[in-house]
Amino acid sequence: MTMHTTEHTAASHGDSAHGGAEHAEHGMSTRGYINIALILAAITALEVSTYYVDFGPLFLPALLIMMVVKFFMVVSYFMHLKFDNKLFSWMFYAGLFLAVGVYVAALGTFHFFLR
Amino acid sequence: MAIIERPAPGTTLVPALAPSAPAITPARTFGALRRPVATTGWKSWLFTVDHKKLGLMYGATALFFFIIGGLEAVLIRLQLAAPEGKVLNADLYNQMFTMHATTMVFLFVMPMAAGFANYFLPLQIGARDVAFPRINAFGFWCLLAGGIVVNLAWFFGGAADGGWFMYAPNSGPVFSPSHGVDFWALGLQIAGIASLTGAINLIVTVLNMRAPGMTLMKMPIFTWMITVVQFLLLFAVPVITVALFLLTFQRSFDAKFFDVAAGADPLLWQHLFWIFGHPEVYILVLPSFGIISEVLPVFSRKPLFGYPFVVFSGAAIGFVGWGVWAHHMFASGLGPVSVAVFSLATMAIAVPTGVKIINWTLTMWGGKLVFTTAMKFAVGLIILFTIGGLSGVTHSVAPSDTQQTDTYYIVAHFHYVLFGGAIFGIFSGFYYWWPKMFGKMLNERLGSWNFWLMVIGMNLTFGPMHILGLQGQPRRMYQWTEARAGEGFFNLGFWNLIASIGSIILTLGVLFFLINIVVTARSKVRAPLDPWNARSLEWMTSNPPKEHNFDSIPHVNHLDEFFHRKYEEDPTTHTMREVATAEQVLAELEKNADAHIHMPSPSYWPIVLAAGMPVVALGVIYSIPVAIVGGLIMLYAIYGWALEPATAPAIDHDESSSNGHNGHAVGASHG
Amino acid sequence: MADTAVAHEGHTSSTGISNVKLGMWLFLGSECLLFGGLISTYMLYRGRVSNGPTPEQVYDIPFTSVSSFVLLMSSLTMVLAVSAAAKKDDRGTNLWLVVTALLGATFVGGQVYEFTAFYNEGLGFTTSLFGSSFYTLTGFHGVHVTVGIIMLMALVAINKRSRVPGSKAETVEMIGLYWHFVDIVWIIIFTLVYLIPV
Amino acid sequence: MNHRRSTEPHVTRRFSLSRMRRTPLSRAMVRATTAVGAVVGLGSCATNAAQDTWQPKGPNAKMIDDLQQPIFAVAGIIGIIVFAAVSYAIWRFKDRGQPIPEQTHGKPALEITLTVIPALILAVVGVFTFRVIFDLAKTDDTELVINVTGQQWWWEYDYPAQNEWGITQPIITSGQLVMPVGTKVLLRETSRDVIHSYWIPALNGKRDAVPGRIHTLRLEADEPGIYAGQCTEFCGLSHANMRMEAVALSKEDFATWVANQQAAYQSPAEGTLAKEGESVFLNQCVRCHQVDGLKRPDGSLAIAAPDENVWSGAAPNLTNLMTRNTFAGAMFDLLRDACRDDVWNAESAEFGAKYLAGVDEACLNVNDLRAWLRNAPEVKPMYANPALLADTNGKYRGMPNLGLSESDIDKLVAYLLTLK
Ligand code: HEA
Ligand code: HEA
Ligand code: HEC
Ligand code: CUA
Ligand SMILES: [Cu+2]
Repeated sequence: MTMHTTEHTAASHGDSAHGGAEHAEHGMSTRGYINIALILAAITALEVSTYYVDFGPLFLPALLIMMVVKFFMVVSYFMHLKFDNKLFSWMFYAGLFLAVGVYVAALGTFHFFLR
Repeated sequence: MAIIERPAPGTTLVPALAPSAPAITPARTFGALRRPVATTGWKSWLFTVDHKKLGLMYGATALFFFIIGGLEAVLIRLQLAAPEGKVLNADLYNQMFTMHATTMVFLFVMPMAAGFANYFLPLQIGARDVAFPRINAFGFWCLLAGGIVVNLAWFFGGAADGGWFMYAPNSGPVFSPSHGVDFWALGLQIAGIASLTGAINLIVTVLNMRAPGMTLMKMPIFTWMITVVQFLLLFAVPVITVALFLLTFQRSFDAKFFDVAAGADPLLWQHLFWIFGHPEVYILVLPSFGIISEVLPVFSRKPLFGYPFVVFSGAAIGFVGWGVWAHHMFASGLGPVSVAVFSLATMAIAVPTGVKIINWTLTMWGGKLVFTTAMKFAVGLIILFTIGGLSGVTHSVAPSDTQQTDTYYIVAHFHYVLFGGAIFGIFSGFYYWWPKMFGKMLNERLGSWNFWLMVIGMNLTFGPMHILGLQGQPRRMYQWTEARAGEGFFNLGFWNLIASIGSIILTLGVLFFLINIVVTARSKVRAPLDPWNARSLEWMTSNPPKEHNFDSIPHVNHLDEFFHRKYEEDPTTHTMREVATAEQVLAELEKNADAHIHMPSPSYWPIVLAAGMPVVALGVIYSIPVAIVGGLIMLYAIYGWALEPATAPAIDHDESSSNGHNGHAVGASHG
Repeated sequence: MADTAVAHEGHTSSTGISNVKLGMWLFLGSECLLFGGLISTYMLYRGRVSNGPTPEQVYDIPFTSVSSFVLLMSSLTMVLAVSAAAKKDDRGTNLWLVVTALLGATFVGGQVYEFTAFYNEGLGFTTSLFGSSFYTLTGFHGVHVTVGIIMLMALVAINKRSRVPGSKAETVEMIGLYWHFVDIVWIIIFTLVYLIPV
Repeated sequence: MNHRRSTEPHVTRRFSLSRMRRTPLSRAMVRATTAVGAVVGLGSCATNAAQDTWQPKGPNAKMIDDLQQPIFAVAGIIGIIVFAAVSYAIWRFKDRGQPIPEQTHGKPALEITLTVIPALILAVVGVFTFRVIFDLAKTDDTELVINVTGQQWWWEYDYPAQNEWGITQPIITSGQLVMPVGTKVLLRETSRDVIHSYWIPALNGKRDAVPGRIHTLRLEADEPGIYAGQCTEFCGLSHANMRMEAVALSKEDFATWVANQQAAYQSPAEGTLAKEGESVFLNQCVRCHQVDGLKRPDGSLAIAAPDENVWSGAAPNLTNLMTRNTFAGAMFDLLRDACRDDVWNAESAEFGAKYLAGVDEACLNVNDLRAWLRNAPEVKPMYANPALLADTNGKYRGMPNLGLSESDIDKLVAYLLTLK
């Protein structure tokens, strides 16, 4: 996060503290980013492995969970949503959940379709 | 990057850049053009980024399209006045109702609301402009370009003819062989950009640029409703964008999306359209709800009853509105489970809407009601919208809707909510805010004619449609036949004729409004500063407002701040007593005027960027190389835009350095 | 703006956050519904192959895995660029931006290769519903990546000439948000489109 | 006052163009008049339009009606309350120089009460709605299945073989749906081109006929008669002219009808005008229109190939054209007005016989039929202009102008009259 905004937020808003003590304000250390990237890479490897290894009934839920985890890791850490003003989260997640809601419902109606 | 704009309006000197890079603004903007600086003359309109000018431009464009859409409606009614009508042939008729609806919905009500929002939202929250003034200008030009593209089809072999919801596969290349649907899809796509950018712009403006002290729950209700609408737009526009892309890809590039032979499911289009379409109807009506929620308190001399309830019900309507789209598909064959769910969800939406009706009525209750034209339209809205809303509830009962859907009973419903809701609100806004926008009051006598003709005309036009529909007359029929008209009091012939006569009266009503505009423009009488004894911030400035809106940004302590500066409550009798005139309040503001007010500078790029879009659209329809040319125009504009600071340096202004801050790049102040 | 907040009360942003960033997040929220619609279209149609090859017949999972990985890693380099910009480290910023753009270009290159290969195997845009919806979804995504690359390169170019209007760090951050968003969309596409069989 | 008058004979003769069945004053109307108020209530008085939605003639429509009438009433009452409250406020609180009132901001208790009441009303409505939705969706006790296919701009009916109804080979017809009374008929709807919607208001609500999908709709008529309907999903140029009727016959009459539809083809006698018409038909019409059993001069069966000529793939089967009494998407009558009124307004007891009599020369509405044969696209808008066939690979959407001579038309009319 930029210096300006940090000062500014602190000055006029005063709620930038939710970053957690281990992170310097809004950001993370380079090391931290690399760690995240490594985790992401590992999950991706695991995802791809489902293509080769049979996970049985766990296959679909496992894939979806991994997808969601990766998604939120990038959003939370790389996009700083976890450390940033809550308002950003509201705006973004409103769109995200709305999208999931309406589209899952719409796709659902294709299955409720009874002859 | 393109979206960097001046962060806050009227920001004064901000030495934001590192000293190492002082002169980031070339005296010439990128490319060949020196940036425009005119504040009067036609250039000042073409290149303006002033939210008030843009608001007026939105309004004028919308009014123009209202007349077009209205004339289309009148042709429809002439055709249907008698059985086997011969005014239009089947093909033209189908184009007519498609374009009537498209024009009214996308090119009149939406831009009109955008116009009011643009003009008054910054004023109501005590801001000097919107957050991104150039994007604002860009939005307007997109709307205009989109409107032109949609209508261009009339001259290129026929307009769109699939009905405004353009169900697939009837909108496909074989079933609608003219280019009308292509123009329609691409034009709406362009107009959609206006809505999307506008939404982002206004939400940021509302969240970030309120005057000090104006908490969210002190915001004027109009601002609130506009904010809800912008969220609806923000999330609804991309959905129709997807639908329109699929349609265009199918029509222009042979994609299969709605090709049943390839296994496509036509219900996909219906879902996409109505996921957008239902929020859309609230997009159309909520601004008007906002307007009359301003007007009713002013002319009842009483605050809005249950302000928080009205705010939250608006938000609730916005939210629940996302879960009901399939009520337009009760007959589409969704299966009983989906139908039941959507039926119940639809009923739920009547509750928050009812809250509004109740609160408006209670606002009037115990007030001191002054029946100006603005107030008449507001009260008219309460009644007429309720009628429309209640017929909406009868549709929400899915089994009954299977008898009603696609009949005139639906046409009656949505004209009551649209005309009696959206349009009455807009007219209320015209009369209420005209003095603010133009410094002159619309004539109240003509206004009264305008109002009564519209009330009578509207009920005569759309009232009988309830009967027509329940008697089984389907909509979208270019002719109806005597053979099935029945006889006696409720025969279709009589009521169709009444509806057509009504539409002429309605046209007269609208004509009175147009006459009123002309009469007012010619009149020399200036409006007083505070003609209505108003309550909110937009009245705390001159009529019309100065370019920078407020000499000094007011501190807000109350909902209805302006009223509370004028009146105080007598602690013993609880009646209100005037403590200051509007003039005094204003003088106070002027006394504390800000020393340095720097407004964003005009720019060429918004209009250039928007101008590229119709070129792309025509290219997609007729020849790809043309589309590439359009793309290049847009790229050039983006390039120029990205390098142009939001505010010109003083040396670009005629009155050079009058503000005394050379060397400071205000527009780039963002930190 | 930070300065105004103190100097001139009334001119600051009411929430204390920047307009541009708020605008960007709103835009991304809106984009969720755009990609949601395209993904839903694909999900509905992915099994509808009346003609031409099926998904199983064309998808090359190892190849796509590699290009997905490349895109994922570009998020790392992007965040490093943002970090560098925040530290006013111009060289670092430019370096990471260029690396990000290169990774992105690799991904797009991979996509171009993939499209060509599919096409040669008989899957055209108009072959089947699967074809139309596959190319539309991944094509939209590819266009987003390409726009991102152009923005990155343009940023590097104007940064070199110190002509970035506004705050450089914030500009980099904004492009970063966009870039990451495009990446997370791919995270979803990769799973739903490639890994889950029809 | 609450009894039905549907069997009451005609009192007045209507002017010639008006051909609707005289319809009764329904009990629904009575309920509603009292409740909803004059305008809406009166809507079901008098002689109603053919497609009046408040005159159910079968259990499915009645289920809907029983649900909707109270809801109209509730809506009417709420409307009146709002109207009254606003009117009272206008009258009572008009500015008469009273002081500016106290700036009260609302009363949450009142507010919540007035929110909860509508919610409760709707909850009740919701419960009943929910039940009716599922009741209407029932299909497991179906007695007769008919496939219905929409096509620009007419309906085709296909009765699959059902031995219990004497249907041993599929019957294909168009325009008028013939069904037995008191029978749970299940329509299986689809479409060959765009979306249409099947709607016989007296028997049930609408159901869209969507290409690529099969949707079901339950119809059941209480009494013999003709029930008018119309396509209600916008389906292009002639959507307004895509009408249909459901014809309910007593079970015996229905059996007669079925038998007739399956009777062998009878070629007109040699040397008659009709025989000449048959050969014109073989030359001109058979490429689109099937007449079951019709043979070419060489003795081979004439098989129509509408899919090669018509974009949507079919043209009406004309085997028993003269047993129906409307044609071309029920846009035109096959019967002259007088004959038509005789059938359409018949008492339910006599109706079946009259309908089954079909169309004879004396009753044939020869003007409209000739106009149709002379130049179909002129009397019904269709995309059948040969100049505009590039988009459809040379196929027509609708019936083209065949440029027949008047004498050919004479022959054809004579021939068509034999198709009973
Ligand atoms: C301004 C636009 C607008 C608004 C606000 C509404 C509001 C509502 N609409 Fe409407 N609607 C349209 C515009 C609008 N509609 C359009 C354009 C179409 C047709 C599109 C097309 O096909 O072309 C349509 C179609 C439409 C349908 C589909 C009909 C069909 O095609 O078969 C349905 C079905 O449920 C419906 C329902 C409702 C409901 C329940 C409301 C509710 O929000 C109404 C709520 C309001 C009230 C109920 C009145 C006030 C409340 C009280 C006084 C409280 C007490 C009330 C009760 C207890 C009932 N509408
Ligand atoms: C905001 C939306 C809006 C508005 C304001 C209107 C306004 C009107 N509408 Fe419209 N209408 C729709 C939205 C709207 N409508 C929609 C969504 C549909 C569905 C379309 C579809 O099925 O796809 C529809 C459909 C529709 C139909 C059904 C068509 C059909 O199904 O076949 C009819 C029929 O009567 C109709 C009539 C009217 C009339 C008479 C007006 C009147 O209010 C118009 C008032 C008249 C004027 C405004 C004229 C003003 C002009 C002048 C004063 C000219 C004089 C000036 C000069 C010479 C300079 N409308
Ligand atoms: C190219 C195809 C084509 C040819 C050739 C053709 N028709 Fe038709 N006909 C149609 C179609 C399609 C319709 C349905 C039109 C509609 O109702 O919208 C139709 C409808 C009719 C109808 C109304 C049938 C009903 O049940 O509603 C009659 C009668 C008719 N045609 C007679 C003829 C005769 C007689 C000829 C030959 C002289 C002929 N047609 C040649 C395509 C054709
Ligand atoms: Cu078929 Cu309308
Ligand atoms: Cu709706």
